Amino acid sequence: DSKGTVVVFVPSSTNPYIGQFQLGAKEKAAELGYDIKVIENNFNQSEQDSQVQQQLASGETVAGYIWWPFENAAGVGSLRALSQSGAPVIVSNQYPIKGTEAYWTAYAGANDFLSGKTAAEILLDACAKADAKCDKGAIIRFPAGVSAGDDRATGFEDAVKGKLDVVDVVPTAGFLEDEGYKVAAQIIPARKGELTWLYTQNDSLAGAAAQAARENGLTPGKDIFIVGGTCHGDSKHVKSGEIAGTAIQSGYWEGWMAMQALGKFVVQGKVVDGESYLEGTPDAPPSDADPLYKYNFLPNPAVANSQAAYDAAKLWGKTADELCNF
Amino acid sequence: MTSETKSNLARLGLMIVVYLILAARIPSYYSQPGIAALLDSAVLAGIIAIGVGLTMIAGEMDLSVGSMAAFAGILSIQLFPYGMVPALLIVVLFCGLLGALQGYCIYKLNISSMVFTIGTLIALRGLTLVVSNEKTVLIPFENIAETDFLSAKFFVFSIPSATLLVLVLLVDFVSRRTLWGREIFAIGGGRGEARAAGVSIRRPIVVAFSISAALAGLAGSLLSFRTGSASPLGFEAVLLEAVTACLIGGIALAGGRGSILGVLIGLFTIRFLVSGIAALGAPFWMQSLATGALLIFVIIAEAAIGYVTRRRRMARALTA
Amino acid sequence: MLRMSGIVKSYGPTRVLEDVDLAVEAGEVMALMGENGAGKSTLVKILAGIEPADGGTISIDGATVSIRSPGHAQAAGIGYVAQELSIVESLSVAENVFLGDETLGFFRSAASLARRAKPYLERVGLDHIDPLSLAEEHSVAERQLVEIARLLSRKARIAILDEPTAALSETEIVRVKAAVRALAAEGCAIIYVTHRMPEVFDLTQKVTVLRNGKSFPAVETAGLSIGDLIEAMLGRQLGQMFPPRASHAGEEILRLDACRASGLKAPVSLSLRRGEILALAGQVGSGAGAVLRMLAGVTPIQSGSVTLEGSAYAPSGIAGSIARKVLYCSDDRKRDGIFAVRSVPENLSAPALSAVSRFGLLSPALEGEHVTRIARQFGLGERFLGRLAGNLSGGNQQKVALGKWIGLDPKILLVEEPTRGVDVGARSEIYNNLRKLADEGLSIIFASSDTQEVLGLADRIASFFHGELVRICNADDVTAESLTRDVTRASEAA
Amino acid sequence: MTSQDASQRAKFTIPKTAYGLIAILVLLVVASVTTPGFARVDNIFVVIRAASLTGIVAIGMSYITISGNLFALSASALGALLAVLFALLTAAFGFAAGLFLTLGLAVLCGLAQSLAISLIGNPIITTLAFGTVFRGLAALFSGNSILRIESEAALWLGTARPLGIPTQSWAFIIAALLSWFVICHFKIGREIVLCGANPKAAVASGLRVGLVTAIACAALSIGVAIMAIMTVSQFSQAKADLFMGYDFDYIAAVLVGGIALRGGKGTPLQAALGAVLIALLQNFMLLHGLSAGVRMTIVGLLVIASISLFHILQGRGR
Ligand SMILES: Nc1ncnc2c1ncn2[C@@H]1O[C@H](COP(=O)(O)OP(=O)(O)OP(=O)(O)O)[C@@H](O)[C@H]1O
Ligand SMILES: Nc1ncnc2c1ncn2[C@@H]1O[C@H](COP(=O)(O)OP(=O)(O)OP(=O)(O)O)[C@@H](O)[C@H]1O
Ligand SMILES: [Mg+2]
Ligand SMILES: [Mg+2]
Repeated sequence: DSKGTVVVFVPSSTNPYIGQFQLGAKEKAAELGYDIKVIENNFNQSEQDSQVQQQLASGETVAGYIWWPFENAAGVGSLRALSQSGAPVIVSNQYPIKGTEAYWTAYAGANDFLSGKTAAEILLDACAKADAKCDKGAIIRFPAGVSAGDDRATGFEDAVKGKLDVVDVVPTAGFLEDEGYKVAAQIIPARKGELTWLYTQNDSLAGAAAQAARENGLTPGKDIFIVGGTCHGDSKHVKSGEIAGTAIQSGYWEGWMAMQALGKFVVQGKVVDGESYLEGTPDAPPSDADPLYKYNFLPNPAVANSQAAYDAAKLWGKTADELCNF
Repeated sequence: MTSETKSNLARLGLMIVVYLILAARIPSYYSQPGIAALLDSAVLAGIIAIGVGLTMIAGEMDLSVGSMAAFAGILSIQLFPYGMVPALLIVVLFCGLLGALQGYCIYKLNISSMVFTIGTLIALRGLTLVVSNEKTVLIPFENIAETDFLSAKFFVFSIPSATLLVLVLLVDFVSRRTLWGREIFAIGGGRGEARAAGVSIRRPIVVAFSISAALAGLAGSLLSFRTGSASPLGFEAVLLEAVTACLIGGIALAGGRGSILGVLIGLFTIRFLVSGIAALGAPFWMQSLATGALLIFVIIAEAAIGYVTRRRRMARALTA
Repeated sequence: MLRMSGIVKSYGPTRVLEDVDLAVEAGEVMALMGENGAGKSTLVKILAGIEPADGGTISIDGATVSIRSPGHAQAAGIGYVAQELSIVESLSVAENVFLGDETLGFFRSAASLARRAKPYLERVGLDHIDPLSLAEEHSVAERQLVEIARLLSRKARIAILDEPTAALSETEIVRVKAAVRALAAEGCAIIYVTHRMPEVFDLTQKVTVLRNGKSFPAVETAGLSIGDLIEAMLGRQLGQMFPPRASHAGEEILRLDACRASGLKAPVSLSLRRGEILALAGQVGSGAGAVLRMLAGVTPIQSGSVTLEGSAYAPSGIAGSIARKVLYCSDDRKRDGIFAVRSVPENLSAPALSAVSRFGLLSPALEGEHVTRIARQFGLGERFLGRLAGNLSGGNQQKVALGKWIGLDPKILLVEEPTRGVDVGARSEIYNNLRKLADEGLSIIFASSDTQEVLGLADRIASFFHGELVRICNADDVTAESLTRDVTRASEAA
Repeated sequence: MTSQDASQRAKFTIPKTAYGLIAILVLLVVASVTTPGFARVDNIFVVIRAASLTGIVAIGMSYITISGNLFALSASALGALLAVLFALLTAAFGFAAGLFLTLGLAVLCGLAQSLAISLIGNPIITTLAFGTVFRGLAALFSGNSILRIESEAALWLGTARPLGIPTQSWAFIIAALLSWFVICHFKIGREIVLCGANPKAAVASGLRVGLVTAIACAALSIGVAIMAIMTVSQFSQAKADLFMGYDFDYIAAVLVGGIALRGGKGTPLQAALGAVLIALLQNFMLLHGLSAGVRMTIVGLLVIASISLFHILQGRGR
């Protein structure tokens, strides 16, 4: 009665976002009647490569693969190998590299360009609403060499071209608050009076930046506008209005939709060329009967920076709290 | 039977036990492609562990191998247009030279290599980021098929895994049967004694570090070619895995003891364990816990056996 | 064949060799003699390329050579057996035989090394051991013989042996002597450093004596008596060096009844009185040091009983003996006697930290007082107090190693080789200090392989040979010759 | 060879702390001349704040190094475990209990490691193994989720600025001075130094070598606990992947501070200065807009240069 096993390759669930991803995938798989096997690596692409080899060598027949590379480009070899097995391959989380289209069935997951763009929109919106003059600002980005950081920065910079002035792009050494704080606490005082906004690529870093701003006598949301653009664990700073706003990026739904995409392919047997931004409806997740596109993006619905807005925000039947504060 | 053979047999036994326990639950452990994949999975840490092991035998430790491999990976992908073999040779040679330089500095300053290579570990990683412009570098997709031969399997071997095995045999041979190798053992076993006996200290240190760096370069290069890309942040975890393989394989941190074949055994013990736990779908922390537990088990067992043999030897000396 | 002339060498501020000459002819065995610390090892280390000389020339067959590393020395045909073992324990015996030998070619297999090593091992009487076994599995004596085998394998034209027999028993010494004779017969020039008189007369043709870093012209062994030789080595200082003995000794404080411990082949019974200095005389491996280690709790008392001030004494570990105020100073101060990288005051207060602190906090006043008291007692000048212990001369280091115990008001002080590697001046100060402490009621047992020291310092002498107590006598009843005979069993050898 | 060098070392006994200070001063002058805004007092506080948490762990690490146990590779993993435990305990029993229980557990983790070090005899291998175990336990206890705490006291601890100086910097400065005082003026401090200088002589002098290792490990664990507690308090949350890959940062600070790896020399103050020096350099480069790669290269070169310099100045040997 099981429709087969889906094998999911992900980095380690010591990162809670990845834990959420697994949860979403598992719940959707159960709903669709698949067994699921999650193979974790410790943020190590070469480890994942050998796990892929190992899995392929097992000769198991699987219903399909969900592949979340740690290092997108470095994992292309694994992706090819998976594709050569004949089973459908759904890529998730990392926007596939141009030219690899033949190696995967469909992409289902977040869009980092979109995330950067959404952040830009939130920021511009906040500046407009506050009637503040936003010009010079800085991007505090993910560590140097992390491709999601490149993509989000590109999406952001494209969207603010001509409207805002990016004076500095500083990478952190990690994705969490402590690293964000370390960088923000140094560049904010050094460029005091100059920076009018900060884009930090996620809310963990944004919260830390807001804290650093306050400690330097700047009121976030008034003297400086800070946006992370993806909710990431702690929504305190969004609710309090310190962060200009956020967008729901849900690990749960990302895993869920990757699994859904696989299910769709098995049932429908075809992929429609082109991109599809799944609709960010509040109440019900998109139907399994919708067509599967080559690119299926997780919606990043923006959430305004107030408790009320936060409470009201929902995506596909789950509240922002459930989705963001994992 | 010498005590070293005995200890290697014991380690081999442990490896087989780990293998059997996991093979009982994972069918791919005894299929031909499965074994091929296991061999492949050991290539990176394996090639690097040979070099790290050699420096440990010399009573030193090269901590910079992960950064060196990442550096080599970036360089070799950037040199890909000149052909894979020339790129590989140039990179390995260059890394070997860097390693020799590092060894020479360590010898000349008479400084602890653990201290020195922490510096190069950081600096080389930074240099890698600079050289790569902080971006992953790729082989153009139209050329990616040119690297397929690296993944092709002949029976259970691929070119990289065959390279690993050949290197193990080669370096094991060099370390066991040549003057240079024996010097490495000699200075690791007793630097002052070896010097008094007329052994040069410079040569073995330079040789060990340049082999270690060249092998790290080779591993980084091969792996990057195989995947068609290299990341400036890559290969960060490989140092600890390589050191763990050496320790489980019986290389003493104090130097002078152990063998490269032992490293291979240690390596596969970890690979069997880690791959197996991952393949069972367990979360990463189980792999982490299991590796830690295995390492603690092995070193405590070693300490206990060492204590008993010392006791016995002393007793024998007294009755004699 | 070999001529060293005007050799000068200093270690930091201390001049170890000044203007030393030495000449050896092919086929000749030259004894190099001198007190501890006279500079013998330093001289031969220079020849072996281990240490650089500060001045002087070395010529071989009339041609001046420059020797800057052990490799150079080997190339010049110089073979060397070090005073401290240069055996790498984790390598096989065969490999140790050929360690540092690059003439065997690049490739070498364990089996072929073993095959090649076999004849050399046989020549030193090690035919019973497996050349493939690890060096660490063998005793110190066997390892020393492996070094001799290495020397034989080198086909050296000049061979240096620095106290090769120090750790050996008579039968083993016989083998070494045979090997040396064979080498000489092959035309090798040999420098033979030793403290053992019988060997000198038995084996060597000439003697060069080093004293205080200066050399004396070589003399023919044949025309020499033991007395002449001792006088040449010691010069005229012997008389002034030692303080007068105490006339009184107090009640018995320590008693050993048929005690055995590792390093002893027969049970030992001894007694010690308050204020007495007892010498345990013996060569390395004689068991003299073993008695001290047993009393210090380093090695367990295997059988028999020890009584300290009327109550049973069986220390468990070194802390146990310290608690009973029985304090031990080993023969290797670099290893466990001093903290080389710490200052002298920190060294002196190390065992007495509790005494110089209040509520867990070090009291500079108490520590200062403690340190100055010891420094005064041991004649350590003010100017040394600011220095790191490792930077002191050997003699001052030894004062630190000994002096640190004085602060604990010891009942018994156990000293192994009280003046090993200590120069003459500091030596006599140490002797005076020990005697002064004894006069104040401290009991001292020291183990020594230095005959003069034993004769000069002790009230009573227990001589040891090969793990057995030979005899206990009053110092007055012992002469240098009788003692030398006891500790070397010269009568048996001769 | 080594004993010969020992005697040549005689002339150089300038306290190592002085070198660290000189380096910091030189860097300060160069930086303030070339960088507008660098020499401002508030930027100095910024640098100290940036150095604080790494510095606290480096101070703890310096106990390990000074006591002759080289260094530990388990600090970052222990940090994650303690952060997770602190969050769980605070959520369950309140802040005060959480704080003290976490410190207590930290000491226990330290003692467990010291016991294993005494048994196995090698701190690096031991802590390598313990590190993997700690990281695994952190993931296990956290259940792969973000653990949030809600505690005013914790928030105060994490974000307050008594007298305008962040609590983290207070903790750092106090830890540095206290540790310096402990090493230089406490009996146990002297024992730590002596055991590091020569463990065999320490045993022969009746010093408590096992206790010293235990205290050194406990000191590191407490430093790690402070870092973990401060971090969790500042952001009111803990995750199992905190502090990933930080271990070499702590060690680098100790080495840049000029503490000899073979032990028996140096004071925790040097480790603190090392951390400040690295933070200063990082800050300087950050303000100059140098890329991450260049910054990392320069820090690596600083480590190499400073250890070589210290090594040559103090004479050689391991
Ligand atoms: N590495 C060194 N550093 C400083 N002083 C040294 C060193 N080696 C030897 N000395 C000193 O040089 C002097 C001569 O030492 P040497 O070892 O040559 O004496 P020796 O004649 O061989 O004595 P022994 O009979 O005890 O072997 C001694 O005072 C010793 O303390
Ligand atoms: N800790 C120990 N445990 C077991 N055996 C030991 C120990 N220390 C020394 N021995 C053995 O005891 C014997 C005598 O020791 P050693 O060579 O130090 O002479 P010694 O008794 O100290 O004489 P001396 O100090 O007068 O030269 C040697 O054969 C040595 O192998
Ligand atoms: Mg000598
Ligand atoms: Mg002795």
